[in-house]
Amino acid sequence: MIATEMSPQEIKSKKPYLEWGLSEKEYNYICEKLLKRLPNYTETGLFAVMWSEHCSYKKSKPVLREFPNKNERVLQGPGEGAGIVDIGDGQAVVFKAESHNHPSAVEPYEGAATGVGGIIRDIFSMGARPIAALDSLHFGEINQARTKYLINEVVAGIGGYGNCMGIPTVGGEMTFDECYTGNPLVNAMCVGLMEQKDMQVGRAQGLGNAVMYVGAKTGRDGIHGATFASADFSDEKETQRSAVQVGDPFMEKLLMEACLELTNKHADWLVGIQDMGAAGLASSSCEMASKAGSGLELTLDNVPQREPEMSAYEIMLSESQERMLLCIRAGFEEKVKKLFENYGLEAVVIGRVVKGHQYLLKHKNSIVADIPVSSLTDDVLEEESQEKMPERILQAGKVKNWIPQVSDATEILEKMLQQPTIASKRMFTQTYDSQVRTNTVVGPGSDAAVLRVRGTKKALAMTTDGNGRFVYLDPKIGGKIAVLEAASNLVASGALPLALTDCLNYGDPNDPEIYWELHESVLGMAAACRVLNTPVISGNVSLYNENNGEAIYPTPMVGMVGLVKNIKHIISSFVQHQGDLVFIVGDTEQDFAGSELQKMITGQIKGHLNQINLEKISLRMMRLLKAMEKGLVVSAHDLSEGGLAVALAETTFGTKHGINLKINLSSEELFSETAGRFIVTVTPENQKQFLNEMQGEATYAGKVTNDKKLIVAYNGGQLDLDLQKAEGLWEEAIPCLMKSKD
Amino acid sequence: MINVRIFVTYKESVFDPQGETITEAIHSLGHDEVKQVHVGKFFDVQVDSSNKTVEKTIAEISEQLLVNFNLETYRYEIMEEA
Amino acid sequence: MINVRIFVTYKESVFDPQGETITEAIHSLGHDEVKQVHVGKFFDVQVDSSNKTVEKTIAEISEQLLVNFNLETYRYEIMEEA
Amino acid sequence: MKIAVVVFPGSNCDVDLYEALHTVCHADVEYVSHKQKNLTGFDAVMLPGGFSYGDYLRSGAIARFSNIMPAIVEFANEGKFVFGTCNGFQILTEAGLLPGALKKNNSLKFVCKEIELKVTNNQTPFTTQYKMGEHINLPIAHADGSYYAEKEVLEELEKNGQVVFRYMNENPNGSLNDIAGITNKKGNVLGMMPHPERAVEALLGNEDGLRLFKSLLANGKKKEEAAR
Ligand SMILES: Nc1ncnc2c1ncn2[C@@H]1O[C@H](COP(=O)(O)OP(=O)(O)O)[C@@H](O)[C@H]1O
Ligand SMILES: [Mg+2]
Repeated sequence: MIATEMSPQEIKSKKPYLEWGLSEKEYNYICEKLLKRLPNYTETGLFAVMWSEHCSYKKSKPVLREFPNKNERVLQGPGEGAGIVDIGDGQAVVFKAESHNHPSAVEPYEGAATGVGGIIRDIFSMGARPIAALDSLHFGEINQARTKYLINEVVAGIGGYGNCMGIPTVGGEMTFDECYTGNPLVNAMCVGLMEQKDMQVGRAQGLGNAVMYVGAKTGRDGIHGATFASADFSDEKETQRSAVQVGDPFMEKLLMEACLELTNKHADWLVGIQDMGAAGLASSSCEMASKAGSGLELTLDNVPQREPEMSAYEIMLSESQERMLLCIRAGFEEKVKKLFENYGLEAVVIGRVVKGHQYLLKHKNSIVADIPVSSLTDDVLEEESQEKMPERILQAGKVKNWIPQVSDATEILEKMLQQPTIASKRMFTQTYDSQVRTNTVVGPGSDAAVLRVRGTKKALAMTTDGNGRFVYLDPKIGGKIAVLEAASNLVASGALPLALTDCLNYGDPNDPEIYWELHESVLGMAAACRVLNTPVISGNVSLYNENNGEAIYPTPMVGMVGLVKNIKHIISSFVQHQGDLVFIVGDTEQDFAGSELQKMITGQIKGHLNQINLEKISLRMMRLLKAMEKGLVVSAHDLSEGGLAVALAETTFGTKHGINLKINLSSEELFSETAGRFIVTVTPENQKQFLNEMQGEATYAGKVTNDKKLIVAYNGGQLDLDLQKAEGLWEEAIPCLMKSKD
Repeated sequence: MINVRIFVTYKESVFDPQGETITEAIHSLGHDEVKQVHVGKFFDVQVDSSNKTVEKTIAEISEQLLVNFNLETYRYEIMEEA
Repeated sequence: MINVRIFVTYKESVFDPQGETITEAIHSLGHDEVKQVHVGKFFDVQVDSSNKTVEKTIAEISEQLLVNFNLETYRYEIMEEA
Repeated sequence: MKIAVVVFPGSNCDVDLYEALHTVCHADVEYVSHKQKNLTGFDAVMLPGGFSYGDYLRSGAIARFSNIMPAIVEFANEGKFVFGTCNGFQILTEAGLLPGALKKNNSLKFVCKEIELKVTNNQTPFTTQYKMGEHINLPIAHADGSYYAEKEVLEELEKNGQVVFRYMNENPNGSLNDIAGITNKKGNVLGMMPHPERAVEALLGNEDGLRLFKSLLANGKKKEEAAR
């Protein structure tokens, strides 16, 4: 079944590596400078995957250096499976996000499912118990059968994996825009909890220590698409084969429990642990060796294999799921085998840490690779990238921004509540088990999800946010807004933002305009992170998100976790009692570029964004948080898509209440999307103290009522919304679109 | 009326965790003579058409709906004319 | 080695939401000539035994594991000797 | 009274049951592995929700061959308390300790939400602290919760008052007779799709499940006292 592999000479002349993503310049550099000989087939394959953007970040590394990644709480920054932050009491929270955009575009169920599976492994490889999952999904408009299929399958895949694992999917976001039609974004985040003493690293060191393989057998799944192209399969056979990765959440559940027993109870047997993610055994093993500066010798015949006659190349590059790599202290191999056997899993010694720094692979009694470890991990040719501000942004700065005209605010609000990006996502979120492990205090449908930390007074709040529209109009300001929005969601729930993870979803970085967007938006995000003291502790980059040459909006997803010091401070986003006073925190400006209103009325995203005062908003958020911790706040909701009007309606949904307000804004301003604002309700007794705390940042606007009506007297008119009806429209909009024939 | 049975199976190289788990369960019941189990699904479809067009119908609904070609392949049998 | 295909279907009295949903989806694709779809699963089992004992094996694993008699019934076909 | 929470490969609500009993009810509870062969010393056994063996084949179908199952069957036959929620319910039906079977939801989708139930028998050891006919809310979280049994079996169940919980307002999965939970004929084995263990703390927004565990603990105590 194995096609005969090309010889080093043939590789040199036929250049198959070009198809594997290695440039001629890189190949020559490897031959002349790194190896001083021609690499064989397996070695060339190893360089191709290890030097891919996915593993080496050769394009994005210079940009990622802009992120702050340390502060007094960070225990582990980028560079390991996931980042770790101190939350007191000897405990830590661990989190990371990952994109699975391309696999999900091809095979949405398995693509999304294995995305979730991969990010969960990153968390438990650190020694942490995964406690929650979140997602961030961006699709095309719901007006095509293919898009509906993608949505249904992606959502089913995320739920299918998480539900089976018993990890609650507690939150996320979902938006719809034309630009994602051919290239949906599927980002998943996982949050774990651990005792600091159980912290693990992905290292292989200590002469003679064992490299052990655990979990599912290796098949030909997800091997660099080029493998199939280069091997000699007839057309007919090709249709009989598939390289799509299939997830097995049951296997992963067993693997997780076994690994947690190992890391939490037998740390003395263990030197390092890492999951096999992208580029499978190749990347996990050489990263483990590289981080420790060790040498490694692996015997590939010992790797458990699902399919017959696998070549060394295939074994090393396979992306079969649910596998982990361990470095075990010599002498404890049998104990480790026993531990895994108890969970019905096989643990196999596939190699040892050896002297020197070579990466030595043996297969069928011959040496199939013998190269310096660092040549794969550290010697990557970082690429200078060209940058150029896109014409559209240059032009937008010169033209006056679009100003909407809203004559009937009630009608506009009703329509806006039915826009898919704003409408209820319940039909999807209720297919996720959001409660398993019984810690979920606030589940999907709120600003942030909140989970209590059992046995303590603490809780953790978490959210994912991204808004490609703003980043598209102005990457730097858009980047700031993305971070601010995530932080606002946490603060609205009563949490102090701790740190963040991200997925950077962009188009082809070789296009100077796209690289500029990447760079600028990271600068914006980094600036916001510094002001908020929320370092970036982990993340992931997904480039080449294009379809037919059209790039998606540059869409950085921000995943943030916050700490609620006392569960008593958890704040609901929904109004609670009649007679409570409603305050608007933060000023409203003319922010219509990139707004939902603009999209709804004009069908376009256009204009330039106003500058953002990060310090001012940060201070405001800290004041609000302090008021919350003093027990002065009943409910809080941050303002985002659709502005004040939408947020007001949302705070009443599911309650028996309404709101009656009088405000000094125009009908248009009700829909402005100025960042960093909140609606807060306060009991009359606490009014004075609350206003004191907010130092002029809160404006009284009206009261919570007992009828299901939203009445807003604005400058020159009145909005009068029947909330019963509005909630029905909001709830039914997406189910209706999903059902309709095209 | 023609009755057709469409068989859908995983492609050869696709990992089939279900088949694997069931095989293990059968072994744990003591049936070691069972070497391998693969799971598939089938659709019994009743078509109101002539023999000529039925093949087209089956190909279309299989390709559009019943089969996921990333992972699966299909075969069908015309069972009988009802 | 003997290859056996075991077919498992819902009993007739049991409502099959999947068949129903698929039938509707096929109609919405415009294939009105398709009258009805029933869904079933099958197990391709490879048994290392003689023709005599294979029937016993199949009956046992079906009755113990593969079929839930509250809902389902089964049939099998001996496919070939491999 | 000592309670066992059985852990099957793929169980994932085991922690929730344990915490509800241990932390909230201060009961004497222990995890028991599916590999164990006996339940000596226990007075009640609980089968948690989750995806035992991935729910490959059918929900609960493979778990019923675990080492622990014969002990559970014996336990049930001796009249001791057996409780299964969600996947636990599915395992109990697969094992034949409860009649009928659980099919895929009519929606063909997993559904997690709070639903309204009616208590239709408050004379079982699990429900004495509820009022007859009382409406309560409990979370559900399942893909295979549509209860099915043949006509005669359903008639039997109804006649004997074995239907303990019924869906109100909305039947979330297509269960026949809106059945959400049933007991065996003797009443000592209860299986239900909703998750009472997720509804035992005000912090998480619902305490309607608490009285199920309290009923069981009280009735266990009574039984112990009677035996003395
Ligand atoms: N955009 C980013 N921001 C911060 N850290 C990043 C980013 N992208 C990648 N990283 C970090 O680089 C390391 C490698 O990431 P990745 O290749 O995605 O890991 P894995 O292969 O385990 O999924 C990780 O520690 C990750 O957290
Ligand atoms: Mg990793």
